[in-house]
Amino acid sequence: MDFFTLTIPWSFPGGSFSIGLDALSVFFLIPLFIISSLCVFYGWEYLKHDTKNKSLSVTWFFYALLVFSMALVFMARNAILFLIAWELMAVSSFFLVMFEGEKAETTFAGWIYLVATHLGTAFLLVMFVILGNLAGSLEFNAFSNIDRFNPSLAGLIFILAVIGFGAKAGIVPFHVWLPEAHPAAPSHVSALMSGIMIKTGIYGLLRILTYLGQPPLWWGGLLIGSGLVSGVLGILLALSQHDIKRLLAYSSVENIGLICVGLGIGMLGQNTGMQTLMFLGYAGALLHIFNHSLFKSLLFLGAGAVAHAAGTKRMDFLGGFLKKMPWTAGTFLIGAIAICGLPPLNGFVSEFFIYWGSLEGLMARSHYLVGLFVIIIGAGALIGGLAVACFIKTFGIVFLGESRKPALKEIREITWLMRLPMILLAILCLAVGICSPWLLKMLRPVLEIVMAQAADDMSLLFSKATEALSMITNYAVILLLLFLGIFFLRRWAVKNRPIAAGETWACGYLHPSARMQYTASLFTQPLTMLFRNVLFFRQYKVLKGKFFPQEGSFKSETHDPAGYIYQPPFILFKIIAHRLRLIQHGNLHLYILYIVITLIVLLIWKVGFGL
Amino acid sequence: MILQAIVVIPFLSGLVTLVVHQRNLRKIILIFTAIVHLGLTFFFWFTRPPASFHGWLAVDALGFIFLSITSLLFFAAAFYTLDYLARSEQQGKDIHSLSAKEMLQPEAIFLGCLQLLLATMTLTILSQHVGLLWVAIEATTLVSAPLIYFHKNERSLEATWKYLIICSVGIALGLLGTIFLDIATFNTAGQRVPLFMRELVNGAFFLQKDWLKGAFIFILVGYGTKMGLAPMHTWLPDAHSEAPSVISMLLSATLLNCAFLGILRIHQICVAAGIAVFSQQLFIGFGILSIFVAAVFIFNQ
Amino acid sequence: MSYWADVIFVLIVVLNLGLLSSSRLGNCIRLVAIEGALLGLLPLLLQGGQPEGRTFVFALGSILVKGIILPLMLNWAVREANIFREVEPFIGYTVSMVIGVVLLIVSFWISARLVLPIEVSRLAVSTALFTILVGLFLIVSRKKAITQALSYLVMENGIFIFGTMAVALETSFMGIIIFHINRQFEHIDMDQLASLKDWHGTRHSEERT
Amino acid sequence: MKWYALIHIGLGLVGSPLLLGIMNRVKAFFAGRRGPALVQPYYDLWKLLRKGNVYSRTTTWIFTTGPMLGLAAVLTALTLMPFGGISALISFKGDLILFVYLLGITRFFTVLAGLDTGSSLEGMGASREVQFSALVEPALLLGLTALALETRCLSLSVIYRQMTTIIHPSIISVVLLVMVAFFFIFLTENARIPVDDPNTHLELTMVHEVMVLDHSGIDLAIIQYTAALKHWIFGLLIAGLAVPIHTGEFWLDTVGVLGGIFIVAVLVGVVESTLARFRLIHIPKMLVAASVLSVLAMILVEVSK
Repeated sequence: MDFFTLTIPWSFPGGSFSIGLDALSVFFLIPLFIISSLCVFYGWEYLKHDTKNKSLSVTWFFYALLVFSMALVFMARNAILFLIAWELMAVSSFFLVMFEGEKAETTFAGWIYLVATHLGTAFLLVMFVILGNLAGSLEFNAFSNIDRFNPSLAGLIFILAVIGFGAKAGIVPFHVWLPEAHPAAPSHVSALMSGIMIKTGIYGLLRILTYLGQPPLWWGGLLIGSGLVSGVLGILLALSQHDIKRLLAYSSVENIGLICVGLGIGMLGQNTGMQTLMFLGYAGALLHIFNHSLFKSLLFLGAGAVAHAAGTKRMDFLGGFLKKMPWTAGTFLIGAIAICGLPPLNGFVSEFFIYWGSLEGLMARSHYLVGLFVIIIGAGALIGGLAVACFIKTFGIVFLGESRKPALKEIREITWLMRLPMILLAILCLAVGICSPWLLKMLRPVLEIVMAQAADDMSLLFSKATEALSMITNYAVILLLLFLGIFFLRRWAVKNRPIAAGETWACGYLHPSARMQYTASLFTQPLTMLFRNVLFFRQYKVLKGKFFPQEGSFKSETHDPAGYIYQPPFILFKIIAHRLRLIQHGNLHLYILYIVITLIVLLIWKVGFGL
Repeated sequence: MILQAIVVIPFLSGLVTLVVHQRNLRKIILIFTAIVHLGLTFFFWFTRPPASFHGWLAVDALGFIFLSITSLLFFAAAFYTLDYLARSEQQGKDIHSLSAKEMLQPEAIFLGCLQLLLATMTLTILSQHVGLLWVAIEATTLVSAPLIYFHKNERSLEATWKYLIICSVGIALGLLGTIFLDIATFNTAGQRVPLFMRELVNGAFFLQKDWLKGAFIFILVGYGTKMGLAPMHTWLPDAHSEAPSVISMLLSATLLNCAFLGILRIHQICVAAGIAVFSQQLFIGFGILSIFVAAVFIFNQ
Repeated sequence: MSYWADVIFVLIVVLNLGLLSSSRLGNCIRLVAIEGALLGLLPLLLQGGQPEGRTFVFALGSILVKGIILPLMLNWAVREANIFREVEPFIGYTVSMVIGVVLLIVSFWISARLVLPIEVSRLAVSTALFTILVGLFLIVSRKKAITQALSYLVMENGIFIFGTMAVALETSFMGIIIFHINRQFEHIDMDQLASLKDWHGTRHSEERT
Repeated sequence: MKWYALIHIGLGLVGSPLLLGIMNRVKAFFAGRRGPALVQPYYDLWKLLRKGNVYSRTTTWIFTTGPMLGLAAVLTALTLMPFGGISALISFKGDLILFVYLLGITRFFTVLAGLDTGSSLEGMGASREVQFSALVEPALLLGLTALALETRCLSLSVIYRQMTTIIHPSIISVVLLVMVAFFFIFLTENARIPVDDPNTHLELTMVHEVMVLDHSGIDLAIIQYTAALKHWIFGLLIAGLAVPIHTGEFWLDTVGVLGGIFIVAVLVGVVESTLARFRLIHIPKMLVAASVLSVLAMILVEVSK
């Protein structure tokens, strides 16, 4: 299976430094190396201004360590090595998140991130222990020849994998750390984290699934359910965010949801034996993983450039950046179109596969599955619609119109070193969108591993899929040609027409000001009001003066409903810890009493009862 | 013969330091002892020395690990102490901020006890006789008491007093455990098994199970107090916070190991006697309890 | 011969119970002194056959130290710190008595499990255990530092009983070592006490800082 | 290349403004006035093409590319649309997804163009438009899926060809439900009365019109032509279901479908003149009703099988 393996004996008990490369690992390594190298250029320029008291060498050390550990995660072929790389990744990304550690919310975010990843790793530990003693050794290839599982154990392993890897990927109930950690990190780091690091979770899930053999029905159902919930909740929360990087973090949760839906459909196909369903589901998920890493890192880099230039991440203080930062705006626009899944770009390709998969599933006419697929299509379309709304808001509020806070420092376009990676990523998005049929051919070996099936009987599926993709490419070309046609027609028609400049029509209002423009929360207020019982929507209205109204203020914010799940256990632990402090009260007598009690208890228990 | 040297040299140098008056002579002796001890241990790495003092002292595999740790750390502590003494001296003189009651333990006693501590710890590690092991551990407690009492103020006195009382209660229980072990060796067949580790382990099967369990419990609780296992750990934070940093380093790094060695010896016997499950359960129980208590208290500091 | 041993064991149990209930320090010291002396006799009786010279010296030494020297030092310390009554101990005297009885039951129950290989009187193990537990209990329940040292001595006696049994079982070398080490400890204990006369387990670091 | 499909596209390009004319004429008839000439929209377009442009200072290149990309997307969507039973220019499995997303592009860019002017009114229109479109997309896709489930094939042309040939009682209820759903979507997408008033003058009440408020000259012409084309496309969607006959004779079918589209236009005119505008908070209910109708249609299909 691996076309390259390296095993070095290693004194660690049970572990061995065995790494290997197979199609699945390579598929994840490619975006890792593309994005991490581009982010280095960006980061170099981005951090140059912040060197007032921070030594950059430390951050670049941890950056290299993060990339190394992620590569190791993708290549590890031994459970112990995998966990070590996993831990290394968590720790190095923690230090990167803490780069701007002096700010209170960064330390808070870093703290939550550290606790969340380690809770996730705990589940992984249990899973690998179970797998280990089932397979006899902790080697991954030993896992693969576990012939038959008793269903309940396989189910347990699957649940642990979903929780453990889900915590890293950001599936809904475990996503709480993602919107905290990503905005706090410097942009090139959050681009890398959002682009690649959350994919290590999906990679782990895929890797374990290849060992678990034929998935029962409820596995697919669980993944689809959690995927849809992550999608809808993620995009709704993204919709109601004011901070641009938090918005992008929540949209990562949504995209991870879509990937899980793809995986779920693939597993349903595997279970019911429907080849097309399995192929489309897995192909859709894998394509979306690749596409998402491209356009999400592009968006984060764009957001970073804006935040860096403007000095603030709050969208309500920005505006009119297209005129001052044309390149950033252009690339951000391409990223936004891609993430909304609109045709000419790569986002559409993966969503097309997922929809096509669910439509095929619908055709299969097994009664109880029809309901599931209808929900997928309905929710998927809703997620698509909301994504369009969310990214129209982001691009519109930040880049279009007038700048809402003129007092901000003078905004200049970012230097070439930061622009280059963004342009490259934008071109990549366009390229993947246009030549997706050839990309699908490259995907064939990966699909073989994931679908655990020989490639030959997939050739029929492959031909149909490539035929559809080539049609999409033709249509993309038709669209671009039509646009060029209209563009030149218009130029010809407007050639000798008088062009005048004037003030935006504000229906007669004499002196409109930039502050009158729509703000971010107002733009999505109709939608968030529609879903207000899902989101914890808070409004703070301050209106002074009964008859002669003085100045008032209005503030609205939406809290993450999942945040409230984690509050009680942590408060409980804090109370217990505080109460237990009283043991150490410094009174000698009681110290000795503890010893005496232990002694007597042991004596009675062990010797008395002779246990 | 070399084996005796590694114990006797620190012992003698400790006594000499107690007596000698010149400051830098004391320091030279300290450095000399540290180097000799480390040199001997390094030498032991290559040629395992024969048992000496007709079997009472020997370096077995288990002991060797502890010996290397102890000598390495003492080597580091020795150099650190020189500077530490100089600085605390300086602190005492120029800022006079120390409250009137705050006097320093005379340097001679401090350095002397330090070397005696090394001697007693080496004795604990090397001793093959269970009784001798107990005596050595008792000696380490007595020798380390003045070390904790370096900054003579009211709080460190209280900490030392606590350390002494609790550790002696622990060691008394340890003594009881050793006696239980001794009684356990007397079985119906009449022939006695001397309290040497080798014989005890070989003849373990003939020991009386009940007395051996009793011995294990007493030794576990007794030396556990010295080692700082969970319910008996209460003196540890107070003593270590009051003691100078180099001493708390030595205490926690090497002294606890010696107490742990005592427990490991009795565990060896239990395993040989076939009641390994009994001791393992206790170890796991105490281990988890200690981790939980530590986690709670770290969370609060 | 073992008849006398049983008498001594019973006497020691009675003395311990007396210790639990006495509030006057002088009285406690005297009880501990008698107990020490009685214990001194024990090796002679337990020897069974003809006691060799060594055990004879050993017994005499222990009577001398436990019966006379230590009480004198304790009395000196008490006079030095001029404290004569144990003021409101943590656990009241009547409650101590009840707990004493409970400890007696526990030690008898455990000693029933620990059958002694030789025909030393059945009482030996239980009395030893009882004395140790009383010693521990006293350390915990009494406030005064001096009372704690005293109760530590009681615990020593308990271990000593076990020791004498062991000595009876030909581990004399062990007994001697135990003997010397304890003496040194008591000595250090004493001078500490002098400087801590009013101290009685004040509350420590956490609360005050 | 099916050459006759080109004719249909030509018909669409030429005939779409006529729909607007019909609707205005029907509204005038209900209001008891003669109303503008049927070909009035053509005159308007011609007039706009010859007029000059006034651009606001805050606008950027997005303000001009928005409408153009919108028109391009709608034209591509037109090539996908089957003319009743007759298949479209190109059809492949899964082209209904592409169709929905092409309409998505139009919406995306018209809203962006609106936001570019930076006026609060256009912002308001944009936010309302975005809310409706987020709910229209699921409704549209579910409607198309219902049809796909009924005819068990995934290409628009094949669906409509199957739809017209097999006429039996169970299919009628499904077709009716989906037609009503499509009609709701028609009203929302093309900003007809119950959802939004195309010829109101109070900016606060507009939704679609207010986004194009600042466009002038050729941009406005492009936008109006795109709107007309969208009318034509959605008209085709509904007419394709309404006109069941498929004689195989090309001209006869084309005329039949054309008649269907014009009837739809008249129907919309009638609805416009009889209904008043819904309150804004009721419109999401209407759109959710549309998707529920499609789901109901699917259940009927499932049950009948």
